Amino acid sequence: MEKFKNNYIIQAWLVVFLSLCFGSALAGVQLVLSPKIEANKINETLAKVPELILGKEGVKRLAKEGLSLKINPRIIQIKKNNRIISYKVFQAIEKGKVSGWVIKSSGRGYADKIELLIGLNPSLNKISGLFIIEQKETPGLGNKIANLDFRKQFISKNTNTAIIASKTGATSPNEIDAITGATISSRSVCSIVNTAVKDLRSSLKKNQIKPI
Amino acid sequence: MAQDPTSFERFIQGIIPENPVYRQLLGLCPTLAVTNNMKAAMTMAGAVAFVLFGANIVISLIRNLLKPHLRIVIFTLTIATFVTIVDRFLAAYMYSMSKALGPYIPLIIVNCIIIARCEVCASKQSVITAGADAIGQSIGFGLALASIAGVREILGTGMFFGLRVMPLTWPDWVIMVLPPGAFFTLGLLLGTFNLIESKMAKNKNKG
Amino acid sequence: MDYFLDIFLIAIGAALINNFVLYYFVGICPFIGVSRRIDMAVGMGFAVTFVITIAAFLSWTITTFILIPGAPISSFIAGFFISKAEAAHIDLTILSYIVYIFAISSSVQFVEMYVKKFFPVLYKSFGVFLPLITTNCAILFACLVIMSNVAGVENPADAWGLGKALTLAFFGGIGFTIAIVIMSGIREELEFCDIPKSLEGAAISFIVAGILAMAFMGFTGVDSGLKKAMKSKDAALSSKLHILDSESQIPKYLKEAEKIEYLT
Amino acid sequence: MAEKKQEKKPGQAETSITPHIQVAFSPHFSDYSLTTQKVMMDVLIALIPVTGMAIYYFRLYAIKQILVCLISCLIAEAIFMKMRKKPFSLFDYSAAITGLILGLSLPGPAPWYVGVIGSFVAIGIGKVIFGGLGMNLFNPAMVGRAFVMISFAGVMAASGYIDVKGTVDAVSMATPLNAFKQSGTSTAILDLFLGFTNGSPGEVSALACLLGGIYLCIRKTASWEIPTGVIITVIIIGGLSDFLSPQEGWTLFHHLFSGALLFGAFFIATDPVTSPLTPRGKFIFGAGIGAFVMLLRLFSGYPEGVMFAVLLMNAVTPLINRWVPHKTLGERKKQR
Repeated sequence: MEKFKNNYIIQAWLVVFLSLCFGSALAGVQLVLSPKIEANKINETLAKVPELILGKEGVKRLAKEGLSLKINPRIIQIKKNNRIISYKVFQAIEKGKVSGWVIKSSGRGYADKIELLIGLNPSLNKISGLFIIEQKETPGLGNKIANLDFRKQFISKNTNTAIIASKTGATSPNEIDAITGATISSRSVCSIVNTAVKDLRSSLKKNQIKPI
Repeated sequence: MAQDPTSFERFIQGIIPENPVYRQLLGLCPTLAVTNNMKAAMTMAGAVAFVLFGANIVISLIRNLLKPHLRIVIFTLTIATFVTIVDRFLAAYMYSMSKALGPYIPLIIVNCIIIARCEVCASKQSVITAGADAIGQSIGFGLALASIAGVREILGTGMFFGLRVMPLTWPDWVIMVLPPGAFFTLGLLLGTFNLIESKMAKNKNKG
Repeated sequence: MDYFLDIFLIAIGAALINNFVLYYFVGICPFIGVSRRIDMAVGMGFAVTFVITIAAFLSWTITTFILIPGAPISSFIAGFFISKAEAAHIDLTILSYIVYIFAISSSVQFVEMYVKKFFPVLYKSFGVFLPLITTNCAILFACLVIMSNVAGVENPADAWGLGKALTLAFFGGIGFTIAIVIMSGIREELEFCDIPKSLEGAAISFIVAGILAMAFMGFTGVDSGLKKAMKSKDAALSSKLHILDSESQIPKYLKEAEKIEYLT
Repeated sequence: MAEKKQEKKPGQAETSITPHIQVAFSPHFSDYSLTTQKVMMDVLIALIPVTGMAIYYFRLYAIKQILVCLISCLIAEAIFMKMRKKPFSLFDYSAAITGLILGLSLPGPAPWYVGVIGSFVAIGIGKVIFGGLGMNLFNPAMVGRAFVMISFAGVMAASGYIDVKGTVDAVSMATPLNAFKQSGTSTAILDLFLGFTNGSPGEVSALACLLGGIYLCIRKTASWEIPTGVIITVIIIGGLSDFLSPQEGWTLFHHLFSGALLFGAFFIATDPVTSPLTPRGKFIFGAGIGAFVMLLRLFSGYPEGVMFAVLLMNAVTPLINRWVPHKTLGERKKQR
């Protein structure tokens, strides 16, 4: 009897019992909430797609006409420097025609990773929108990259030439104004955009999914 | 057991006399990390309140079954479960906030406030007292977070709960929303708290 | 080469730029509480570094092989009960917090026993801190960062390997040691200062920590700078290679290649 | 610790507290006949060439900035000392020096509140909180400057130095370090040496800094080991980086004469209270500053690193004091 009482397993019956209870509680939580979390993750990017391609006006028009945009998400992998890089790309289809692309990309900023969405026109040579999903740049300086004033400079820039952030004010068509005091953050955004577009343009053009 | 504080005493103690942040210096990591704006601070306070309440109730319910050498394991297991639930809940219903708080929600597991309350109160007293204690401590923690976050958000961005309270010409003290500002604010507020307290103690002695 | 550069940057980032204590605020309790004497601070720092590395090893292994969807062990076991295709989707990440905290506490226990038995001298110098470490947020924080870099990445190729995970943990511990040793030196000096009564103790420590955090902010961007300095020569070459295999219809990039600083 | 506090009555004069401090903190004044006042007077004299150059070159900008900082430092000192119920120590000139150095190190066109906030933080958090003169652990002026530098980066860093509307020519160009870091243009060495370039009013002229600094070293108010340490390290690291990856138009001399390096080495780092006690410790302190300055200049996002370097080395000063003399950690234990 004494031996039985001192057995570790018996002593720990409460731990085992609680583990079972909590385990089933967590399984329940997982079952109920995980579809919602997944949906949140997808919606975070998906919800931005129409505006990035069509602009605010375009979205209003779409809503007015009662049309909807069909969005094909897919992952494209390219090989670069012997490393496989994968991008999430959204192809938007309106009335059976490709109306644009959105690329999700990320790169190093001044402080931490910058994650952004780039909207492109159907022939992939003009930027139709830019949205910063995540950034941790210096508040008051670098975090202005998320502001509309900075982002809208990218709209309708030609992607044939790399976009350059200019400290002294944009002069040529492929230049944008860098944020005062946050040149590095501004340049990071440009370089993320440039790299992503450069990496994907040809492969997207080559193997487009046929619009259904 | 006779001298153990009653439910009401526990509740009151948590708010000011035994404030988790200013008096016990517990739970400092979220106190500093998420207080650069009020919204994040209040979400954090809510999450901590939920975990604290849940853990206190469960521990109090099973307090007679606890074995001394296994109690920490059970505390940790309970707390970790509640934290996981709160983390998933935030991810499902407040996705952007859960992203902003990042690792600081799971870090509630090692938040000393909760394990200390389980040890000091819940594992010894009845469910009602444990619940009252959890609520009192949560209010105290929430008030502490609010005081720090209020100062930091107003000075750092000129806003309060995302609404502008300072004139537009207010130059944002960016440092206040960055790590150094957190340390300065907590240090100075702690000093102020001590000062007020010592003055009150003096008055009491005189009277 | 890229791999070692990444490792190097993770190390610098964890130890200096995003110092665990002064930037992420983890491990504040010992930072404020224990750091009264330099030798104690050194002991505490080493103990944390030691445990953090072991915990990181455990959590990386568990995450990679058991917790993430499609992890080999969990899908193998589940394969006995459900179809192989379904088994590959088993996602146990909801258990990660519980698993980590137990991994940490058991590694603390294990380290304590091991050190006590085989290195009594070492045990004397930092053994007393070991039980305290279980609730040190720095260790759980390191595990969480590793998890987000293993399970939270969109591109499986970007997931951290064991080397990166251990580097982050070890240098995070070193960063903690640096901060706590500097702080203890200052606190010894503070004994001679005439601090206002209400600010004595923790309050003045926070203010000093604020000044330290301010000083450490000078390091922001050092990693980008180093990366730029070390990569500038390779960058031109590699982008040329890339242009070759992807149709040469955008010749202008060749000229711009050197200006692109942060390759994903 | 608590007993020590109680010995001091609130009304006690500053002078009677001083001996207690000097035991712990002031063996750095190798000549004990020097009083605090004399030392501070020396520093003020040494700052004359720098201030003169600043006023000559930046005119109103420099005068405005210096005055704002001076006055607010004195007011802050008066307020905070009163709050601590200590005698107001205006006449030891220490607050004035903090104000002057802060004013000289802020960009001329920076708005008034930058100077005011910087001064209050410098005196409040940097000095009085630790017990006032002689007990501060960090250089007050640099604490204040770091605070405003991080807070108001928009009007301080890079663009803070350029005043587009400026009528004075000097402030309408980028600082040499910035110009180089951002667009790769370099400034002529002679201009850097004499000070015909943009920057903080105090730092532009290497010549003025050298003049004042050498005066300080000769008077033994500042210990020569610190600036020597700084300069030697910068020469070594600068030379090495020059050798390994030569950058067009930017040489070792640019590193030496540009930015706040000399100003920092002679006037900021040499603050006797916040630097180590022994000569060897001082040299290590200086070398550390030099190394951090170069690390931050070459790699960090900030164009200049003197301020951060000084704060970092201030922080490790207690450790240098402890480990550099002859004692090691192990030996100390045996003594007990």
